Amino acid sequence: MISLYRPGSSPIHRLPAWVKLLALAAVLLAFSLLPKNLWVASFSLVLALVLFMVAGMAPRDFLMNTWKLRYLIVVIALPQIFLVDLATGCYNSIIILGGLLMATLVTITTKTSEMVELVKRLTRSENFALLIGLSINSIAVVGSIASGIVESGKARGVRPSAVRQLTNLFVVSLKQADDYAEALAARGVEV
Amino acid sequence: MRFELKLRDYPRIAIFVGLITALSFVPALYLAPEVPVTAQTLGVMLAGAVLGSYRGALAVLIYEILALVGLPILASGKGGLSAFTGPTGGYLVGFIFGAYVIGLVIEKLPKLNIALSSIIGFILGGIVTVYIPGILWVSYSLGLPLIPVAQGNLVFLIGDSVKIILAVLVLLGIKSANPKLLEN
Amino acid sequence: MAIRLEGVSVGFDARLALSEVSLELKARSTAIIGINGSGKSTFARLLNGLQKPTAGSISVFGQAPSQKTAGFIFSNPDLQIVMPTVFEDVAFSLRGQKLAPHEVTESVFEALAKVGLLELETASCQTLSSGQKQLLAIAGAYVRKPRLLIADEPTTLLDLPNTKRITKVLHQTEAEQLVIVTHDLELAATCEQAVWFDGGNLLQSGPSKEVIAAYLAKFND
Amino acid sequence: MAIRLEGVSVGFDARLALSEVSLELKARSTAIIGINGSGKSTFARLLNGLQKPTAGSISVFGQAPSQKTAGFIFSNPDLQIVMPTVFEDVAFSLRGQKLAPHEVTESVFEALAKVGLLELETASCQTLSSGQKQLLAIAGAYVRKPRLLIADEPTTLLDLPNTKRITKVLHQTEAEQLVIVTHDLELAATCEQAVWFDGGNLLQSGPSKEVIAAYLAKFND
Ligand SMILES: Nc1ncnc2c1ncn2[C@@H]1O[C@H](COP(=O)(O)OP(=O)(O)OP(=O)(O)O)[C@@H](O)[C@H]1O
Ligand SMILES: Nc1ncnc2c1ncn2[C@@H]1O[C@H](COP(=O)(O)OP(=O)(O)OP(=O)(O)O)[C@@H](O)[C@H]1O
Ligand SMILES: O=C(O)CCCC[C@@H]1SC[C@@H]2NC(=O)N[C@@H]21
Ligand SMILES: [Mg+2]
Ligand SMILES: [Mg+2]
Repeated sequence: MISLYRPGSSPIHRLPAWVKLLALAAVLLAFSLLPKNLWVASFSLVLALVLFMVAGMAPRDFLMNTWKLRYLIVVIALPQIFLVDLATGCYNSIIILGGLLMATLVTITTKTSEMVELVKRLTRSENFALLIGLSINSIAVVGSIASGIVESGKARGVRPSAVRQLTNLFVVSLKQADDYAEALAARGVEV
Repeated sequence: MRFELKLRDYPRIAIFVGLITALSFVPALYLAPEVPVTAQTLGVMLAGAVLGSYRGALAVLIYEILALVGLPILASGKGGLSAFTGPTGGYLVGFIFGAYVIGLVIEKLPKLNIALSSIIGFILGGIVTVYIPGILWVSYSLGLPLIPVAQGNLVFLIGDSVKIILAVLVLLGIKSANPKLLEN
Repeated sequence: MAIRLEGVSVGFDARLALSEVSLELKARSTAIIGINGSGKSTFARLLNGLQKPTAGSISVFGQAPSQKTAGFIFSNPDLQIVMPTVFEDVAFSLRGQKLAPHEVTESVFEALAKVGLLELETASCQTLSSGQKQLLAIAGAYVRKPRLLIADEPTTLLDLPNTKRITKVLHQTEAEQLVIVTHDLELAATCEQAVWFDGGNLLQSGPSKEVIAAYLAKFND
Repeated sequence: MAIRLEGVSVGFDARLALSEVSLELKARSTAIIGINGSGKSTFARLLNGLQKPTAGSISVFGQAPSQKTAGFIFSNPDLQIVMPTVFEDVAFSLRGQKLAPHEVTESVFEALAKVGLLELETASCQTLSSGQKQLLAIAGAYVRKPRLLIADEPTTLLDLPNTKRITKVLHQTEAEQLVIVTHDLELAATCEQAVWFDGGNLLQSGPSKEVIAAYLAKFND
């Protein structure tokens, strides 16, 4: 499974995941306490840009991630400009953009496996770790069942209805889940 | 009710994480920008209906944890922290409770025909329980007034009604193929 | 006529699953062999248009590959069965052909007779054994009278008698050509010709005995 | 010692999957053969306690069957992997044994070395080939030092070189006894003894050459 992680060795990459998450929460909280004006909003955007650079991302990456959020900005800004006022509309859209970019940065600088590790450590449960492991594996298993069903449908020359294929996907997947349970039992897993 | 998990529940919950993911990859349709019509909710509904209340909710929770930590498995391949702080975060939270409510309704109406009890469950859990936090969060996070947001959200009723019908058909299909698969 | 590939490549992302394969298949039956990941399934999927080539050209009986001329059988029959009963499932393959009901019935009965499932006509598909499910999948492909029949590891899940039965049925169908992808070298040996793929390259093709012998020789230490 | 069954029956609903099987397995390696649905997997599952007998008694090395004494390998390697990386997956088998971290590491390395996956220790399980996944499943069973190792059609999804490798690794483990359920008669022939089930009945047991010859004779027409 590919992940959103972008490899790198910057200081931000090297920070432990929990530090990054705490820092993000602190920054977002701080902004909500600061006065709501355009200076503060713009500062959040500048901060996001600086953090992207520190993480070794090119300005292009920053712009690309911003571009991905373009509709969001339009949706936020337009109604507010009409319903409330121009300044509030701009403040809200910029501050949200800054926050989302910083959250994105945490995601793309932290290995998925490290995040999973953090979640496991927080829950301190072996069974939870098992559930996570099985789930990640199941994404691939269901994916191959689904593509098999789609292929078989096409290969027959007559496409079965969506409901039939969907039902088949659930039936075959749930049967595999029971085989999976058997394999776990055989391995001596007790929960 | 005791929240106990048997060994068999583990892979069943896990396989639903896979199923919800697979359905999220069905190309999403953007009627309104940012909040897509997605087949993902079909997976959420069936998680509640097939696995039952707390197991269904757990499947959705794990799916979202995996998305949160960076797997691109949400609607149209999104994932990561920003998907949750973004405008659809409320729906995502609603999914967890929605699956729970669906399972609960079906469990509380054991005498009713499964088609009927699941329809009631899907409406209460798959629509009401998902829309409430969804609408509140869209309104709050985007700083928009509640009423127009709620009205705008009505467009999803069409898609979600179709998904309810699909979910009932799939549920009946699983039952007729192998009723053991619905036993928990 | 027959099946003809010229300089066919298939790429996934950066890597080539098949690279510049040129080949003509004329024998009535051809086995495709090779290790896991060597490109066998990709080749088979090309022949009925499930997979489009990245480069090169393919013709099957002088035409572009299509699901009309070629029937396809997979190793897991569970993925192929779509209707509740045996009869309905085979009849499903004829949908959209605008046949009168009695024509459908006749064709379905003929296909079921061919694979030996006639008595099970009204049975629920879920109650069939794995061998019977695979026979049903063959009937579902066969009923459309494909000129080419392709089977991708059709016997992996089956026991000896079922394997023999499926092998016999595949060879007895009236398709003009038969292509079988398999790891089972005994099944491969039932075909006249064999083609050996390795890392996406055509390594050897010719009489099945020779190709199989070479394949075995490579992995015997 | 060894494995001993006395009058063992297993019933599902109305039908018997095994009926009154009495048998002693003493050889280092035993193959279980028979057609689809003949009771092979049911027999294998009895040996590590996954399946309880409806009647009769079983002992494995003088004890009741248990997952502690017996490791089990299935045919689909995808369904036997539970953790994200190779090391973690093997280590997972040791959970609940209250071992010190260095003991876990040592055992895991030893098991990985046995199946030849040591270099892949940190690899993500999803990136393994199907043959490597099956080797990983063996390591996951082997790391618990089972006295009995059971494999239910371990090579059906694999190609020739992978089949050879798995066969070799299975025979090389230090388990005292090895039981392999298989349709692949070449794999069966690598075992000293063979047992043939038919419709839930023990039809024949003895040196694998003889049993396989009789099995082949029955289905050759
Ligand atoms: N849809 C796909 N996307 C990316 N890579 C693919 C895809 N399908 C096949 N491949 C790759 O192409 C190569 C050939 O695959 P193919 O399935 O044709 O092999 P095969 O010979 O049928 O193997 P097996 O014996 O395991 O079935 C492999 O390396 C495989 O990983
Ligand atoms: N959990 C179950 N519930 C009901 N019937 C079962 C169950 N497991 C097995 N059976 C039945 O018991 C019989 C023996 O099954 P078993 O799986 O042991 O056969 P097998 O020899 O392993 O077959 P195959 O070669 O297809 O794997 C079959 O008729 C099967 O349908
Ligand atoms: O980002 C996501 O993955 C969540 C998308 C949420 C879409 C909501 S769910 C309720 C409503 N019905 C739909 O089809 N889409 C919206
Ligand atoms: Mg293949
Ligand atoms: Mg079996």
